[in-house]
Amino acid sequence: MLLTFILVIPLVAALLCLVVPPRRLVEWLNPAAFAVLLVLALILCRAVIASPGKALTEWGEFLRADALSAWMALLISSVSLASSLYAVSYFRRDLAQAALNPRRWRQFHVLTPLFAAGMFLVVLANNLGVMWMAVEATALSSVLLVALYNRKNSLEAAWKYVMLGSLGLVLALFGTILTYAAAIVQPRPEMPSFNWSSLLAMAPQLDHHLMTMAFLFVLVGYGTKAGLAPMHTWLPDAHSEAPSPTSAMLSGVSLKIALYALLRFHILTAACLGFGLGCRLLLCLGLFSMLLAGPFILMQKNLKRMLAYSSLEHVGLICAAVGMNSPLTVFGALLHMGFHALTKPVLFFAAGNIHQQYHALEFRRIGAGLAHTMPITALLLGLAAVAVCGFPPFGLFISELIVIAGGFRSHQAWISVVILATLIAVFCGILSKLVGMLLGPADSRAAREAPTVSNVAAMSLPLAVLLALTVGLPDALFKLLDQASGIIRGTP
Amino acid sequence: MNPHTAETASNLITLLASFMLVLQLLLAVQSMLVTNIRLFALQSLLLAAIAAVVGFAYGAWHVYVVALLTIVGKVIFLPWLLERLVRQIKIEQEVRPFINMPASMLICGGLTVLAYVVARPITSLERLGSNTLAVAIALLLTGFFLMINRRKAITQVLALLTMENGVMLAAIALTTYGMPLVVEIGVFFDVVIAVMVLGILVFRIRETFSSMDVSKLNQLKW
Amino acid sequence: MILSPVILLLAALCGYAVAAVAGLLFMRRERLAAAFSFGLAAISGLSGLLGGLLLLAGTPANPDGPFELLPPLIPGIGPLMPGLWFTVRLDALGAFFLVIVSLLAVAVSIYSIGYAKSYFGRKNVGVLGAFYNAMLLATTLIFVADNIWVFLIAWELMALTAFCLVCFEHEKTETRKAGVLFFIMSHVDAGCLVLGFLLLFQTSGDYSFGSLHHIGAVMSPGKRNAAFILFLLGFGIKSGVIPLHVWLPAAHPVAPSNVSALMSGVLIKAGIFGLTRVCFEFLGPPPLWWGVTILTVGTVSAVLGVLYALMEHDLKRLLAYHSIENIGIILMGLGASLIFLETGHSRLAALSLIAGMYHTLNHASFKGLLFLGAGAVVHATHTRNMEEMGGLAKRMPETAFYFLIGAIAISALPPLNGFVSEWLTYQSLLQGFGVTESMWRLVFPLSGAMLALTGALAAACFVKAFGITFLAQPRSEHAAQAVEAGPTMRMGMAVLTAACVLLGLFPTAFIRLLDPLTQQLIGEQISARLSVANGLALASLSEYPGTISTPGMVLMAVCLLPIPLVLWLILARKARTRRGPTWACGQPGLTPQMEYTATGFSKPVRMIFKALFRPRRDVQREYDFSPYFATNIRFESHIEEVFVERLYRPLRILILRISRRVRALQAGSIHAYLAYIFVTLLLLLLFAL
Amino acid sequence: MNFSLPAIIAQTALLLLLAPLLSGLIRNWKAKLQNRRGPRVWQPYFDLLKFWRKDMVISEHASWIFVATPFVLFVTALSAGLIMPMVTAQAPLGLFGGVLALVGLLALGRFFLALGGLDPASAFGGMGSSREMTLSAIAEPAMMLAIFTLAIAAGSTDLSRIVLASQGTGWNFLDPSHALAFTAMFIVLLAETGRIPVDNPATHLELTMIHEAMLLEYSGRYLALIEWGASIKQLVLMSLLANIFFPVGLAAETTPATFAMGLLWLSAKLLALAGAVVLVETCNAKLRLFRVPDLLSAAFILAMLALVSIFMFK
Repeated sequence: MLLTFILVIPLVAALLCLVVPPRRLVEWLNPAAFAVLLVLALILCRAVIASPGKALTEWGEFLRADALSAWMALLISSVSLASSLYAVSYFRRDLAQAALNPRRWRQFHVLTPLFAAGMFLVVLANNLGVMWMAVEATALSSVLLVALYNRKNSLEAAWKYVMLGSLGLVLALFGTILTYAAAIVQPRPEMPSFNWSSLLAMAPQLDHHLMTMAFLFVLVGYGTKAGLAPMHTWLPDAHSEAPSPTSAMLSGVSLKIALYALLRFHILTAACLGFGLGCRLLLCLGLFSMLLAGPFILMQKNLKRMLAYSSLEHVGLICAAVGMNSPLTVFGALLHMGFHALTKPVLFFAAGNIHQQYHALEFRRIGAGLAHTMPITALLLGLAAVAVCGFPPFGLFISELIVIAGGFRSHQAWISVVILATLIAVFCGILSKLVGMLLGPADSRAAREAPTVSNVAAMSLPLAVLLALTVGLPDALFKLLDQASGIIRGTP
Repeated sequence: MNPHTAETASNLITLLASFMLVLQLLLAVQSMLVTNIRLFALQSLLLAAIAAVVGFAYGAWHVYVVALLTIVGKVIFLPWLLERLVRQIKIEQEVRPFINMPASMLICGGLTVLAYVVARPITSLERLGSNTLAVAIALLLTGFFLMINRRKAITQVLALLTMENGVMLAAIALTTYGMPLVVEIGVFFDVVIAVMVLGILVFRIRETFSSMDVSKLNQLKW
Repeated sequence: MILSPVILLLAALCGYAVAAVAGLLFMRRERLAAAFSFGLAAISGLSGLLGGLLLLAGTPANPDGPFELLPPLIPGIGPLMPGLWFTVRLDALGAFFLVIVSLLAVAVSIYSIGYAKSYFGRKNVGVLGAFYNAMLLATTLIFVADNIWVFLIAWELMALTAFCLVCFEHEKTETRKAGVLFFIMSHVDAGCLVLGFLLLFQTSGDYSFGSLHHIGAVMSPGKRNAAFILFLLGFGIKSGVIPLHVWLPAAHPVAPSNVSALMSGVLIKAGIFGLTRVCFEFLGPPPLWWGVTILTVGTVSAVLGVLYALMEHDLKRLLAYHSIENIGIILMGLGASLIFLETGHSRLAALSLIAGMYHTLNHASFKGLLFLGAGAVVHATHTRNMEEMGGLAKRMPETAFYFLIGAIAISALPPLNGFVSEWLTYQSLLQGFGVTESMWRLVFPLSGAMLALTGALAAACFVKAFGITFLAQPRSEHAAQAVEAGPTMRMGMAVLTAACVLLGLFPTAFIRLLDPLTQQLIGEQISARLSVANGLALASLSEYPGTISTPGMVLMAVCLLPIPLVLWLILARKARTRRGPTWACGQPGLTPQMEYTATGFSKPVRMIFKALFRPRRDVQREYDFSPYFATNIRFESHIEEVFVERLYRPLRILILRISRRVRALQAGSIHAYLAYIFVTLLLLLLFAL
Repeated sequence: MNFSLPAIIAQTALLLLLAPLLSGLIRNWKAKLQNRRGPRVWQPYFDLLKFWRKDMVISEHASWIFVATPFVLFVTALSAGLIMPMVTAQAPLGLFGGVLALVGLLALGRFFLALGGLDPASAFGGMGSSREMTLSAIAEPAMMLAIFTLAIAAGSTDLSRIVLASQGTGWNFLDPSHALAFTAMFIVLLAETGRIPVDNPATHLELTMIHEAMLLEYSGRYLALIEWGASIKQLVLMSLLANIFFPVGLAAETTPATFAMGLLWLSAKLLALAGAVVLVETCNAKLRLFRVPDLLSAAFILAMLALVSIFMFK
């Protein structure tokens, strides 16, 4: 009953938020729900580790959770917890500044758990069609979240997000149907189930030609949702115009959910056609996303857009790492997913604080001397920026280095060189922009910030967890990731 | 299912599929919004008909359910919703598209040929109706091109829906009985909700931007 | 024996960590924070110094190999997933550099206790103490790292903490610009190191340094040369070798003086340490062209470093350029040693390695001393511009004396330590001539001549630095009211002065400490051959050794001194001395404007080396009625920094132009975005099917 | 390495007494060549005695360095002389340093003299020390290359070893590397001792003097010490040049007999060298300051050729 609980709790939370009138209570409903979900996800991980190679299934194979989906569930719950915790103080200040009317406020509190529920369903669904529906559900709920502020820019961003998103999903649907068709080709007495596990079992018998075409459509479809390079154009607009808690969830985990769906199909095609095609395509798209992120960050004028491009670069890194398909790189990719999911939200929270304090996101209008006017946010933003640029005290350094070492070890040295070069280019961009903003003389006209407990907690907890994980990676987590990378590389 | 009925069913399906493609090309040329919506409704009707024929040919009752849903949803409800939206926003004329009519016709033709080339190695798998998969892919690609070419938000939504029709056609043609019912219904409801969300957005954009020309939405750069 | 080197090393590491935390904890109460963090840093420096010396003096570190600092991050399972262990190992090379970093830590920490007072009320001293200790911790970790992970983590931490220290006074835009330049170049060199180490990891399959020992021998020549070039680039940037040096003269002046002393004494040495460990331990037997490259790069850095230093009139930038010069001299020693290794003369290789390492230790002590002196001067006169100083010798006598000792040491003048290590370098270059038959042997005497040019120009530069800063009349109000530095600052400088003098007078004692190092790297122990006349004189290795004995020179000077004194008593007893005005061609009253300025002092060199500097001067004259009677004249002269103008600025402009063009991709129109996806889909359908 | 006390005392005395005589001789001969009677040869001794007894004026701006410079200059010049084989091949304090130490000691003296020039805050002192340090810096590589040529030929930087090695090969002046090295060293000698082509020792014209400008502020016994030190330095350099390139008459051990014999040979060689210097001084005019580096780079090229010729013509 564990998996059903994981799905039901966010729906119940959404319902309660809709119905319960007192605002004080609704605020803390989401954090509570996500806290419970985090505990459930931890139990799920423990259960998956306990029985290596065998996945938990409920409702007769309808819901299925193996190591990979357990890890993703953990990410979703932690990021949602952090962003809902942050949302408490963020929206209190928004309501105080009348940037939002109570109806929209409630709309946020209803849509966020729906968004999370969609993501959980994607991760836990065994049926590929249901997975597609779940991704569609997350897309629709996040569109309304992006369009929450009803300003010109956020509507434009929402429109681009929904058009490109739906287009991607139509292509993904077509790919899913082709995969199912490839299963039906052989004369078989009963209808083959649309479940991923059964399709994986009969993968070698699937029709090769159909599977290649299916993978192409899925790659473009889910690639658009995951923000891979040529299809990423909606990502900076959506992530920078959404309210900060939503953009934290979007950047932190929703990109990875689409990537998770793409990986499920990658595993299927690899089992059917071998690793050649899938890995080469993932590698090309991943590298292209990283290369594309560099110039945009170097010339960036808006803080949240810079963070969005940095997410593009990290997703590209994960995708390229999976494409390199050596034990080290795949393990590094999964580890990187986790560490990035812990770091990126903190950056967006800091951007949210700055946005509410200065009512602007362009570096020119924020000016300099943030360390004096907003000391706590500046400190945490600095730490998170150091982490996201891959510096030692935090874990991203280790996962990036594992990926690069894996590249060298599997004789794909030139890919590691390109990855390292883009990482350094992005670092130079982020450093020069943030130094200009954080350091420098304090300008007198900006008022000092008044930090609240939930705000600081939401920003410092993930960094603390990240630091703890870097210093001592728990053995259980290592086993989980090892199993998950085994699944991706088809050697459980 | 005796061979005779199979023969007529596949001919019928091929005929209806080709009609769908013709409607698509008409849509590409047509610039009046309301007529576009009606063309889309007609295309959905043809899709429902194909589903019915398949259901009849295989005697599978759940395909009938799919046909019924298509009629209720895509032939009646969505066009009504879009027309109400068009009336509220009071815009009829489609602004001049990026590529003029003859050139876009040529491109749609080219895309159909490409679809045929892509689908050729797979036609051996179809049960009913020869190369309906090619038609489905053609619908998909031309719908995609239509989306790029048109400036009005409503036409882009319509183009998206025609692509979705193409996908449904592929589902029916390729899989003997169509996809499991749960998935069919889920997909259907998702499309409906998607259109409703698009409608809300179009309405809000109309309020703030005073014009529905999507090419004006270019403030977010770099 | 409880005082084993590893225990002392761990005590030092924990000491730095506790001091850093203490700095943060007592952030509110400045006085306590400064005293506690810098005091504890001094103590842990002391324990590190003791540990290093103990190991070099002969007690083995810990025979059972690497010592695990933290539980392994990722337990290694099987060959495909090598484990990430946090292990530390103290070997001879690490111990020698531990001595360097600890010696500087002791002196600079004592100095900082006094120096931090200037920041009370203005800046957060607790944060300064915290980052100061964190940098020391990271640097010490680099020297004792035992696998690629700990080395790279410590390397990046050092860069991060050094950046925070350089940007401590971040109100000035100049500081921020220098900080960003420093951080970007450190990250680029860390990138080169990552690639270099992973090239080695590709063959060895394991991260630990033990498995990398002489891995170069089994690697393919192409991969080995690629690794060497990457390491040379990476460690070259960090040590400030000429084409890659631009961050050094930018970062040092803006950092607080105790930090720039530490950076020039220790941070740059991390580059030298890395190059030594990689070239001698990992990359196996070096081909000839490696040694020749390092030798030529060293020579070029030395000559250009001192030439640019001569042109500076910002005191700390002058010292920064001198760090580049001395790094060049150290690299000459290393390069010569690599060449001797290739030609099989292991004893000569040991001699030139000792020359390089001894100069590293000497440079750390006298450069640290000079930066501390400069810090005291800047603290007193509130400016770094030498043109506004002068007459400080009478106002700050002790600082002037210490700075003079440092100046003599750096100009390689007997009897101090600079002379001894440069003498050793000369000896190794001299013997190099007869080593090979190929034309490469001409490189040795030529670099010897360039070393002589560098030494003489350094002497000229420090006559300028000392003379303009300390002697003659004060040129500004601040200089006139300058007051002597605080007691702890003077004590810090005294420690380093004592180090300079002792290293100069008793070289044989310290060279014996280098034996384990040469034994580990080259397998030769030659300190016995080098010390002659029971340790008083230092000899070279040829069968008729040329010898020097600095204590002998001092003794000789002391014995000869009575001659003028006796003559004074006999002949000049009745002569009286009078203080009169300086001769100014008979004009009354000599004003400070008439004194020689720093720019004037370096004018001849600027004219001689016109081709390199391309000096530009513009004079604006304002006059009322006739141009011949100017009311006031504005004179401005500056030289062109070739590397920044020709290499780094065009590179930056190119990158920004490319990224501006790429930026046009996201131009806001949804139709373009849809078109991108459409094209991708078509391409995939056409090619991938 | 035996330290015979009498040899040390004898060489010190020799250095102290012979130095003023040499500069007096050169000044006298130059006057004769320019058919002037010129000051008598003993004049420097009387100058020194006069300076010792005169009162001293020290500038009010000067610090303790101004006072220390004369002593440092004097002592370094003397100790440079002691570590060099003058009369016999055994340098009295040879153990304390070779040719590099000699160059280092002279450089230390120059370093303090330059500081002494800057201290009294007069423009002339500053100009003099700036030019002195620049020119000596340019001369340094040429001197070092010449020393390298000799040291490579002899296999060590120990002066007595160099002398003994070059003695063995018979009439070695004709060996091209030695000849080229000698010319280079001669040019460097002119620069170091401030002779005519580089700097005019006799003048006090502010704009042309280099060495004299630094002494401008000194008077009384300090001036005596500095003048004496300068002449000792000149003696040291000339005898270095003489002994290394013409090692005739340098006996292996120092006994009173060999000391006397060596003294005779040394004075003969010094006279010849002084003659050469006087000849150069009278025939040339003083070069413009920024032409001197060309002269010194010519010396550098010569030394370079000397070095290359070691293995080219062997």
